[in-house]
Amino acid sequence: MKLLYFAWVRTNIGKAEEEVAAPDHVQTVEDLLDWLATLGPQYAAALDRRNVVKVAVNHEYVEHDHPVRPDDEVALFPPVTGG
Amino acid sequence: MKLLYFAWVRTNIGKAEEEVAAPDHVQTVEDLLDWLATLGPQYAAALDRRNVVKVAVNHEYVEHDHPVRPDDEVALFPPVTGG
Amino acid sequence: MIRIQREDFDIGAELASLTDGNARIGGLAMFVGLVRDRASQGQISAMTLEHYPGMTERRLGEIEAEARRRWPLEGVTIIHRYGRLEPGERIVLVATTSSHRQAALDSCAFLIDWLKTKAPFWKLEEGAAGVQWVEARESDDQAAERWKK
Amino acid sequence: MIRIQREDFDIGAELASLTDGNARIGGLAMFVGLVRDRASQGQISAMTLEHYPGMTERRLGEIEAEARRRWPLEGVTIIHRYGRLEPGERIVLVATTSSHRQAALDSCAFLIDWLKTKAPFWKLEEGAAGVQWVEARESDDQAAERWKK
Repeated sequence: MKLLYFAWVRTNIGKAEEEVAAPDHVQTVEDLLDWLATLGPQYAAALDRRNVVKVAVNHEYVEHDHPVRPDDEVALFPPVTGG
Repeated sequence: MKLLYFAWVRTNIGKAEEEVAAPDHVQTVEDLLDWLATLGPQYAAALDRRNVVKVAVNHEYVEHDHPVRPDDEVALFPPVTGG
Repeated sequence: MIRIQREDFDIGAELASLTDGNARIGGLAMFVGLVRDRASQGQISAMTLEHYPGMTERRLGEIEAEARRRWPLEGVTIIHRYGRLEPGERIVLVATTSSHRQAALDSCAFLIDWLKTKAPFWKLEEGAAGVQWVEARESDDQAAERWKK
Repeated sequence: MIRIQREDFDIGAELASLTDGNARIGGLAMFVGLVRDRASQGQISAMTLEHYPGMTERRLGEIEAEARRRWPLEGVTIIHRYGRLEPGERIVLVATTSSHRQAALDSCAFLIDWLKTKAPFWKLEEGAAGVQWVEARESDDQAAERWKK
Protein backbone atom coordinates (compact mmCIF):
# COMPACT_ATOMS: atom_id res chain seq x y z
CA MET A 1 0.00 0.00 0.00
CA LYS A 2 1.34 3.41 -0.95
CA LEU A 3 0.89 6.07 1.72
CA LEU A 4 1.20 9.82 1.08
CA TYR A 5 1.32 12.48 3.78
CA PHE A 6 0.71 16.20 3.37
CA ALA A 7 1.08 19.38 5.42
CA TRP A 8 1.37 18.77 9.17
CA VAL A 9 0.70 15.05 8.80
CA ARG A 10 3.84 14.98 6.64
CA THR A 11 5.96 17.21 8.88
CA ASN A 12 4.94 15.25 12.00
CA ILE A 13 5.63 11.84 10.48
CA GLY A 14 8.81 13.17 8.92
CA LYS A 15 8.36 11.79 5.42
CA ALA A 16 6.20 12.54 2.37
CA GLU A 17 5.44 8.96 1.35
CA GLU A 18 6.19 5.35 2.02
CA GLU A 19 5.27 1.89 0.84
CA VAL A 20 3.82 -0.22 3.67
CA ALA A 21 2.68 -3.82 4.02
CA ALA A 22 -0.18 -3.46 6.47
CA PRO A 23 -1.23 -6.51 8.49
CA ASP A 24 -4.24 -8.48 7.24
CA HIS A 25 -6.56 -7.09 9.92
CA VAL A 26 -6.22 -3.61 8.34
CA GLN A 27 -9.43 -3.53 6.30
CA THR A 28 -10.57 0.09 6.59
CA VAL A 29 -9.10 3.57 6.86
CA GLU A 30 -9.85 3.44 10.58
CA ASP A 31 -7.88 0.20 10.94
CA LEU A 32 -5.02 1.75 8.98
CA LEU A 33 -4.89 4.82 11.23
CA ASP A 34 -4.98 2.61 14.35
CA TRP A 35 -2.11 0.52 13.05
CA LEU A 36 -0.03 3.51 11.87
CA ALA A 37 -0.37 5.14 15.30
CA THR A 38 1.50 2.13 16.78
CA LEU A 39 4.51 2.59 14.47
CA GLY A 40 6.14 5.27 16.61
CA PRO A 41 5.62 8.51 18.51
CA GLN A 42 5.83 10.65 15.35
CA TYR A 43 2.95 8.65 13.82
CA ALA A 44 0.97 8.84 17.05
CA ALA A 45 1.48 12.63 17.13
CA ALA A 46 0.51 13.06 13.48
CA LEU A 47 -2.69 11.06 13.96
CA ASP A 48 -3.55 12.40 17.41
CA ARG A 49 -6.34 14.69 16.17
CA ARG A 50 -7.85 11.68 14.44
CA ASN A 51 -11.17 13.25 13.48
CA VAL A 52 -9.38 16.13 11.75
CA VAL A 53 -7.30 13.86 9.50
CA LYS A 54 -8.76 13.75 5.99
CA VAL A 55 -8.24 10.72 3.78
CA ALA A 56 -8.17 10.15 0.04
CA VAL A 57 -8.02 6.67 -1.47
CA ASN A 58 -6.85 6.69 -5.08
CA HIS A 59 -7.47 10.46 -5.28
CA GLU A 60 -11.05 10.25 -3.95
CA TYR A 61 -12.06 11.68 -0.59
CA VAL A 62 -13.38 8.91 1.67
CA GLU A 63 -14.71 8.56 5.19
CA HIS A 64 -12.80 6.63 7.86
CA ASP A 65 -14.97 3.54 7.40
CA HIS A 66 -13.92 3.20 3.75
CA PRO A 67 -12.11 -0.06 2.86
CA VAL A 68 -8.39 -0.01 1.98
CA ARG A 69 -6.60 -2.61 -0.15
CA PRO A 70 -2.91 -3.46 -0.61
CA ASP A 71 -2.68 -1.81 -4.04
CA ASP A 72 -4.40 1.44 -2.98
CA GLU A 73 -2.76 4.84 -2.84
CA VAL A 74 -3.89 6.30 0.48
CA ALA A 75 -3.24 9.95 1.35
CA LEU A 76 -3.55 11.46 4.84
CA PHE A 77 -3.73 15.21 5.33
CA PRO A 78 -5.34 18.06 7.28
CA PRO A 79 -8.36 20.00 5.97
CA VAL A 80 -7.34 21.81 2.80
CA THR A 81 -6.43 25.51 2.84
CA GLY A 82 -5.78 26.47 -0.78
CA GLY A 83 -7.31 29.20 -2.87
CA MET B 1 -35.06 75.59 -18.13
CA LYS B 2 -32.57 73.32 -19.86
CA LEU B 3 -34.06 70.08 -21.16
CA LEU B 4 -32.00 67.04 -22.18
CA TYR B 5 -33.36 64.00 -24.00
CA PHE B 6 -31.75 60.58 -24.28
CA ALA B 7 -32.26 57.34 -26.22
CA TRP B 8 -35.75 57.02 -27.74
CA VAL B 9 -36.98 60.16 -26.02
CA ARG B 10 -34.26 61.97 -27.96
CA THR B 11 -34.85 60.18 -31.30
CA ASN B 12 -38.62 60.72 -31.04
CA ILE B 13 -38.39 64.40 -30.19
CA GLY B 14 -35.63 64.81 -32.75
CA LYS B 15 -33.18 66.82 -30.69
CA ALA B 16 -30.79 66.15 -27.81
CA GLU B 17 -31.42 69.31 -25.83
CA GLU B 18 -33.17 72.62 -25.79
CA GLU B 19 -33.68 75.65 -23.62
CA VAL B 20 -37.38 76.24 -22.85
CA ALA B 21 -39.33 78.91 -21.02
CA ALA B 22 -42.14 76.88 -19.48
CA PRO B 23 -45.38 78.66 -18.52
CA ASP B 24 -45.81 79.63 -14.87
CA HIS B 25 -48.26 76.80 -14.18
CA VAL B 26 -45.47 74.25 -14.80
CA GLN B 27 -44.50 73.53 -11.20
CA THR B 28 -43.68 69.81 -11.25
CA VAL B 29 -42.23 67.19 -13.58
CA GLU B 30 -45.77 66.02 -14.29
CA ASP B 31 -46.78 69.57 -15.31
CA LEU B 32 -43.70 69.78 -17.52
CA LEU B 33 -44.49 66.50 -19.29
CA ASP B 34 -48.12 67.59 -19.81
CA TRP B 35 -46.98 70.87 -21.32
CA LEU B 36 -44.27 69.32 -23.51
CA ALA B 37 -46.79 66.84 -24.95
CA THR B 38 -48.73 69.81 -26.35
CA LEU B 39 -45.71 71.15 -28.27
CA GLY B 40 -46.15 68.83 -31.24
CA PRO B 41 -46.78 65.24 -32.36
CA GLN B 42 -43.11 64.24 -31.91
CA TYR B 43 -43.27 65.34 -28.24
CA ALA B 44 -46.58 63.58 -27.74
CA ALA B 45 -45.10 60.39 -29.23
CA ALA B 46 -41.95 60.60 -27.10
CA LEU B 47 -43.98 61.06 -23.92
CA ASP B 48 -46.76 58.64 -24.81
CA ARG B 49 -45.54 55.92 -22.48
CA ARG B 50 -45.54 58.46 -19.69
CA ASN B 51 -45.00 56.08 -16.78
CA VAL B 52 -41.90 54.65 -18.48
CA VAL B 53 -40.19 58.04 -18.89
CA LYS B 54 -37.52 58.53 -16.23
CA VAL B 55 -36.57 61.98 -15.07
CA ALA B 56 -33.45 63.51 -13.57
CA VAL B 57 -33.38 67.06 -12.21
CA ASN B 58 -29.85 68.44 -11.87
CA HIS B 59 -28.43 64.90 -12.25
CA GLU B 60 -30.64 63.40 -9.52
CA TYR B 61 -33.36 60.85 -10.27
CA VAL B 62 -36.75 62.23 -9.23
CA GLU B 63 -40.36 61.11 -9.28
CA HIS B 64 -42.95 62.81 -11.48
CA ASP B 65 -44.28 64.87 -8.55
CA HIS B 66 -40.88 66.55 -8.04
CA PRO B 67 -40.85 70.35 -8.44
CA VAL B 68 -39.05 71.94 -11.40
CA ARG B 69 -37.66 75.48 -11.51
CA PRO B 70 -36.60 77.76 -14.40
CA ASP B 71 -32.87 77.26 -13.73
CA ASP B 72 -33.05 73.46 -13.48
CA GLU B 73 -31.46 71.01 -15.88
CA VAL B 74 -34.15 68.42 -16.52
CA ALA B 75 -33.37 65.19 -18.38
CA LEU B 76 -35.98 62.81 -19.81
CA PHE B 77 -35.06 59.27 -20.84
CA PRO B 78 -36.14 55.62 -20.88
CA PRO B 79 -35.06 53.12 -18.21
CA VAL B 80 -31.29 52.74 -18.39
CA THR B 81 -29.69 49.78 -20.18
CA GLY B 82 -25.94 50.11 -19.65
CA GLY B 83 -23.47 47.65 -18.19
CA MET C 1 -11.25 55.06 -9.91
CA ILE C 2 -14.08 55.80 -12.33
CA ARG C 3 -13.62 56.41 -16.02
CA ILE C 4 -16.15 56.98 -18.80
CA GLN C 5 -14.42 56.69 -22.14
CA ARG C 6 -14.81 55.92 -25.81
CA GLU C 7 -11.53 53.94 -26.07
CA ASP C 8 -11.00 50.32 -25.14
CA PHE C 9 -9.16 49.46 -21.92
CA ASP C 10 -6.44 46.96 -21.04
CA ILE C 11 -7.75 44.59 -18.36
CA GLY C 12 -4.30 43.48 -17.23
CA ALA C 13 -3.05 47.04 -16.84
CA GLU C 14 -6.18 48.19 -15.01
CA LEU C 15 -6.02 45.31 -12.53
CA ALA C 16 -2.28 45.80 -12.02
CA SER C 17 -2.81 49.42 -11.05
CA LEU C 18 -5.53 48.32 -8.64
CA THR C 19 -3.39 45.73 -6.85
CA ASP C 20 0.29 46.58 -7.30
CA GLY C 21 2.11 47.48 -4.12
CA ASN C 22 -0.80 46.77 -1.78
CA ALA C 23 -0.12 43.58 0.16
CA ARG C 24 -3.23 44.04 2.29
CA ILE C 25 -5.23 42.68 -0.66
CA GLY C 26 -6.26 39.04 -0.39
CA GLY C 27 -8.89 38.98 -3.13
CA LEU C 28 -9.50 40.70 -6.44
CA ALA C 29 -12.89 40.27 -8.11
CA MET C 30 -13.71 41.55 -11.57
CA PHE C 31 -16.57 41.58 -14.03
CA VAL C 32 -16.28 42.61 -17.67
CA GLY C 33 -19.32 42.99 -19.90
CA LEU C 34 -18.88 42.38 -23.63
CA VAL C 35 -20.97 42.98 -26.75
CA ARG C 36 -22.67 39.76 -27.81
CA ASP C 37 -23.41 38.99 -31.43
CA ARG C 38 -27.01 38.18 -30.69
CA ALA C 39 -29.74 39.76 -28.63
CA SER C 40 -33.42 39.11 -27.99
CA GLN C 41 -34.36 40.01 -31.57
CA GLY C 42 -31.61 38.05 -33.32
CA GLN C 43 -28.13 38.75 -34.66
CA ILE C 44 -26.69 42.15 -33.98
CA SER C 45 -23.85 43.73 -35.93
CA ALA C 46 -23.03 46.53 -33.49
CA MET C 47 -24.40 48.63 -30.67
CA THR C 48 -24.04 52.26 -29.77
CA LEU C 49 -23.88 53.33 -26.16
CA GLU C 50 -25.18 56.74 -25.25
CA HIS C 51 -24.83 58.26 -21.80
CA TYR C 52 -25.54 61.44 -19.84
CA PRO C 53 -22.16 63.12 -19.23
CA GLY C 54 -21.99 64.64 -15.80
CA MET C 55 -24.80 62.56 -14.34
CA THR C 56 -23.01 59.33 -15.23
CA GLU C 57 -19.93 60.26 -13.20
CA ARG C 58 -22.08 61.33 -10.24
CA ARG C 59 -24.18 58.18 -10.20
CA LEU C 60 -21.14 55.92 -10.52
CA GLY C 61 -19.42 57.86 -7.74
CA GLU C 62 -22.42 57.22 -5.51
CA ILE C 63 -22.48 53.53 -6.39
CA GLU C 64 -18.79 53.23 -5.52
CA ALA C 65 -19.35 55.10 -2.24
CA GLU C 66 -22.22 52.75 -1.37
CA ALA C 67 -20.02 49.71 -2.05
CA ARG C 68 -17.31 51.14 0.20
CA ARG C 69 -19.89 51.71 2.96
CA ARG C 70 -21.02 48.10 2.78
CA TRP C 71 -17.71 46.27 2.40
CA PRO C 72 -14.14 46.83 3.62
CA LEU C 73 -12.60 47.53 0.20
CA GLU C 74 -9.00 48.35 -0.64
CA GLY C 75 -9.81 49.60 -4.13
CA VAL C 76 -12.55 49.99 -6.74
CA THR C 77 -12.24 50.46 -10.50
CA ILE C 78 -15.19 51.18 -12.76
CA ILE C 79 -14.67 51.81 -16.48
CA HIS C 80 -17.60 52.19 -18.86
CA ARG C 81 -17.29 52.83 -22.57
CA TYR C 82 -19.66 54.74 -24.83
CA GLY C 83 -19.94 55.08 -28.60
CA ARG C 84 -20.21 52.38 -31.23
CA LEU C 85 -19.02 48.89 -30.28
CA GLU C 86 -18.96 45.66 -32.25
CA PRO C 87 -19.53 42.11 -31.03
CA GLY C 88 -16.67 40.87 -28.88
CA GLU C 89 -15.73 44.37 -27.71
CA ARG C 90 -15.53 45.21 -24.02
CA ILE C 91 -18.23 47.54 -22.67
CA VAL C 92 -17.66 47.78 -18.95
CA LEU C 93 -15.23 46.70 -16.26
CA VAL C 94 -15.88 46.68 -12.53
CA ALA C 95 -13.21 45.41 -10.16
CA THR C 96 -12.84 45.44 -6.39
CA THR C 97 -10.09 44.44 -3.99
CA SER C 98 -10.32 43.57 -0.34
CA SER C 99 -8.42 41.63 2.27
CA HIS C 100 -11.40 39.28 2.24
CA ARG C 101 -12.49 37.16 -0.72
CA GLN C 102 -16.20 37.41 0.02
CA ALA C 103 -16.13 41.19 0.26
CA ALA C 104 -14.42 41.42 -3.13
CA LEU C 105 -16.85 38.99 -4.79
CA ASP C 106 -20.00 40.46 -3.28
CA SER C 107 -19.08 44.09 -3.89
CA CYS C 108 -18.17 43.33 -7.51
CA ALA C 109 -21.58 41.72 -8.13
CA PHE C 110 -23.25 44.62 -6.32
CA LEU C 111 -21.46 47.23 -8.45
CA ILE C 112 -22.45 45.72 -11.79
CA ASP C 113 -26.04 45.08 -10.63
CA TRP C 114 -26.49 48.66 -9.44
CA LEU C 115 -24.63 50.15 -12.39
CA LYS C 116 -27.01 48.36 -14.76
CA THR C 117 -30.09 49.90 -13.20
CA LYS C 118 -28.79 53.28 -12.02
CA ALA C 119 -26.07 54.59 -14.36
CA PRO C 120 -27.56 56.63 -17.23
CA PHE C 121 -26.45 54.58 -20.25
CA TRP C 122 -28.62 53.40 -23.13
CA LYS C 123 -27.88 50.85 -25.82
CA LEU C 124 -28.97 51.09 -29.43
CA GLU C 125 -28.58 47.77 -31.27
CA GLU C 126 -27.96 47.45 -35.00
CA GLY C 127 -29.33 44.27 -36.53
CA ALA C 128 -30.56 42.94 -39.85
CA ALA C 129 -33.93 44.59 -39.19
CA GLY C 130 -32.43 48.02 -38.50
CA VAL C 131 -31.69 49.76 -35.24
CA GLN C 132 -33.54 49.28 -31.99
CA TRP C 133 -33.22 50.69 -28.47
CA VAL C 134 -32.61 47.95 -25.95
CA GLU C 135 -35.46 47.55 -23.47
CA ALA C 136 -34.68 47.45 -19.76
CA ARG C 137 -35.04 43.94 -18.39
CA GLU C 138 -36.98 43.00 -15.31
CA SER C 139 -34.28 40.49 -14.38
CA ASP C 140 -31.84 43.41 -14.04
CA ASP C 141 -34.24 45.20 -11.70
CA GLN C 142 -34.55 42.02 -9.64
CA ALA C 143 -30.77 41.63 -9.50
CA ALA C 144 -30.42 45.20 -8.20
CA GLU C 145 -33.30 44.65 -5.78
CA ARG C 146 -31.35 41.86 -4.03
CA TRP C 147 -28.99 44.48 -2.62
CA LYS C 148 -31.72 46.70 -1.12
CA LYS C 149 -31.38 47.01 2.61
CA MET D 1 -8.66 25.03 -18.80
CA ILE D 2 -6.97 23.96 -15.59
CA ARG D 3 -3.33 24.56 -14.74
CA ILE D 4 -1.32 23.85 -11.60
CA GLN D 5 1.99 25.61 -11.79
CA ARG D 6 4.85 27.10 -9.85
CA GLU D 7 5.23 30.15 -12.14
CA ASP D 8 3.20 33.33 -12.01
CA PHE D 9 0.51 33.94 -14.64
CA ASP D 10 -0.48 36.96 -16.74
CA ILE D 11 -4.09 37.87 -15.96
CA GLY D 12 -4.59 39.85 -19.17
CA ALA D 13 -3.26 37.05 -21.36
CA GLU D 14 -5.30 34.38 -19.58
CA LEU D 15 -8.53 36.35 -19.90
CA ALA D 16 -7.79 37.18 -23.53
CA SER D 17 -7.45 33.51 -24.38
CA LEU D 18 -10.74 32.84 -22.60
CA THR D 19 -12.70 35.47 -24.50
CA ASP D 20 -11.00 36.21 -27.82
CA GLY D 21 -12.99 35.23 -30.87
CA ASN D 22 -16.12 34.19 -28.98
CA ALA D 23 -18.86 36.78 -29.49
CA ARG D 24 -21.42 34.65 -27.65
CA ILE D 25 -19.84 35.89 -24.42
CA GLY D 26 -21.72 38.68 -22.66
CA GLY D 27 -20.02 38.45 -19.27
CA LEU D 28 -16.60 37.57 -17.92
CA ALA D 29 -16.20 37.13 -14.17
CA MET D 30 -12.87 36.58 -12.46
CA PHE D 31 -11.45 36.13 -9.00
CA VAL D 32 -7.76 36.27 -8.14
CA GLY D 33 -6.44 35.38 -4.70
CA LEU D 34 -3.24 37.05 -3.52
CA VAL D 35 -0.81 36.54 -0.65
CA ARG D 36 -1.53 39.05 2.12
CA ASP D 37 1.20 40.40 4.35
CA ARG D 38 -0.72 39.58 7.49
CA ALA D 39 -2.67 36.62 8.72
CA SER D 40 -4.49 35.64 11.91
CA GLN D 41 -1.23 35.42 13.86
CA GLY D 42 0.34 38.66 12.60
CA GLN D 43 2.72 39.68 9.85
CA ILE D 44 3.79 37.02 7.41
CA SER D 45 6.86 37.20 5.22
CA ALA D 46 5.96 34.37 2.82
CA MET D 47 3.87 31.27 2.42
CA THR D 48 4.52 27.92 0.81
CA LEU D 49 1.75 26.10 -1.00
CA GLU D 50 1.87 22.33 -1.08
CA HIS D 51 -0.51 20.20 -3.11
CA TYR D 52 -1.25 16.61 -4.06
CA PRO D 53 -0.26 16.21 -7.72
CA GLY D 54 -2.70 14.01 -9.58
CA MET D 55 -5.52 14.44 -7.09
CA THR D 56 -5.48 18.22 -7.49
CA GLU D 57 -6.09 18.03 -11.24
CA ARG D 58 -8.89 15.49 -10.73
CA ARG D 59 -10.68 17.50 -8.06
CA LEU D 60 -10.41 20.73 -10.04
CA GLY D 61 -11.71 18.93 -13.13
CA GLU D 62 -14.73 17.79 -11.13
CA ILE D 63 -15.35 21.28 -9.78
CA GLU D 64 -15.23 22.70 -13.31
CA ALA D 65 -17.60 19.99 -14.53
CA GLU D 66 -20.03 20.75 -11.71
CA ALA D 67 -19.98 24.48 -12.60
CA ARG D 68 -20.70 23.61 -16.24
CA ARG D 69 -23.61 21.42 -15.15
CA ARG D 70 -25.12 24.26 -13.13
CA TRP D 71 -24.58 27.24 -15.44
CA PRO D 72 -24.48 27.74 -19.22
CA LEU D 73 -20.79 28.60 -19.47
CA GLU D 74 -18.77 29.43 -22.55
CA GLY D 75 -15.43 28.93 -20.85
CA VAL D 76 -13.69 28.24 -17.54
CA THR D 77 -10.09 28.93 -16.51
CA ILE D 78 -8.61 27.77 -13.21
CA ILE D 79 -4.94 28.38 -12.43
CA HIS D 80 -3.46 27.56 -9.03
CA ARG D 81 0.15 28.08 -8.07
CA TYR D 82 2.24 26.07 -5.61
CA GLY D 83 5.64 26.65 -4.02
CA ARG D 84 6.90 29.63 -2.08
CA LEU D 85 5.08 32.93 -2.58
CA GLU D 86 5.64 36.33 -1.03
CA PRO D 87 3.05 38.97 -0.05
CA GLY D 88 1.47 40.60 -3.09
CA GLU D 89 1.98 37.53 -5.29
CA ARG D 90 -0.92 35.88 -7.09
CA ILE D 91 -1.99 32.45 -5.81
CA VAL D 92 -5.04 31.49 -7.79
CA LEU D 93 -7.20 32.66 -10.68
CA VAL D 94 -10.70 31.47 -11.52
CA ALA D 95 -12.54 32.96 -14.45
CA THR D 96 -15.78 32.09 -16.21
CA THR D 97 -17.54 33.38 -19.30
CA SER D 98 -21.18 33.11 -20.25
CA SER D 99 -23.70 34.86 -22.43
CA HIS D 100 -25.35 35.84 -19.15
CA ARG D 101 -23.81 38.10 -16.52
CA GLN D 102 -25.38 36.31 -13.56
CA ALA D 103 -24.15 32.89 -14.71
CA ALA D 104 -20.60 34.22 -14.99
CA LEU D 105 -20.69 35.92 -11.57
CA ASP D 106 -22.32 33.04 -9.72
CA SER D 107 -20.18 30.31 -11.27
CA CYS D 108 -17.00 32.27 -10.50
CA ALA D 109 -17.98 32.58 -6.82
CA PHE D 110 -18.95 28.90 -6.79
CA LEU D 111 -15.59 27.81 -8.26
CA ILE D 112 -13.47 29.66 -5.71
CA ASP D 113 -15.69 28.57 -2.80
CA TRP D 114 -15.53 24.90 -3.80
CA LEU D 115 -11.86 25.05 -4.71
CA LYS D 116 -11.06 26.38 -1.23
CA THR D 117 -12.71 23.44 0.52
CA LYS D 118 -12.13 20.62 -1.98
CA ALA D 119 -8.85 21.08 -3.84
CA PRO D 120 -5.91 19.46 -1.99
CA PHE D 121 -3.71 22.47 -1.28
CA TRP D 122 -2.16 23.45 2.05
CA LYS D 123 -0.54 26.70 3.10
CA LEU D 124 2.47 27.04 5.37
CA GLU D 125 2.96 30.60 6.58
CA GLU D 126 6.32 32.09 7.53
CA GLY D 127 6.12 34.81 10.17
CA ALA D 128 8.24 36.41 12.86
CA ALA D 129 7.39 33.50 15.17
CA GLY D 130 8.45 30.82 12.69
CA VAL D 131 6.41 28.70 10.33
CA GLN D 132 2.84 27.59 10.86
CA TRP D 133 0.33 25.54 8.86
CA VAL D 134 -2.77 27.55 8.10
CA GLU D 135 -5.89 26.19 9.79
CA ALA D 136 -9.01 25.60 7.71
CA ARG D 137 -11.64 28.24 8.44
CA GLU D 138 -15.26 27.55 9.24
CA SER D 139 -16.29 30.56 7.13
CA ASP D 140 -14.83 28.77 4.09
CA ASP D 141 -16.91 25.69 4.85
CA GLN D 142 -20.00 27.85 5.19
CA ALA D 143 -19.25 29.58 1.89
CA ALA D 144 -18.98 26.21 0.14
CA GLU D 145 -22.11 24.97 1.91
CA ARG D 146 -24.18 27.73 0.26
CA TRP D 147 -23.81 25.92 -3.06
CA LYS D 148 -25.06 22.53 -1.80
CA LYS D 149 -28.17 21.42 -3.60
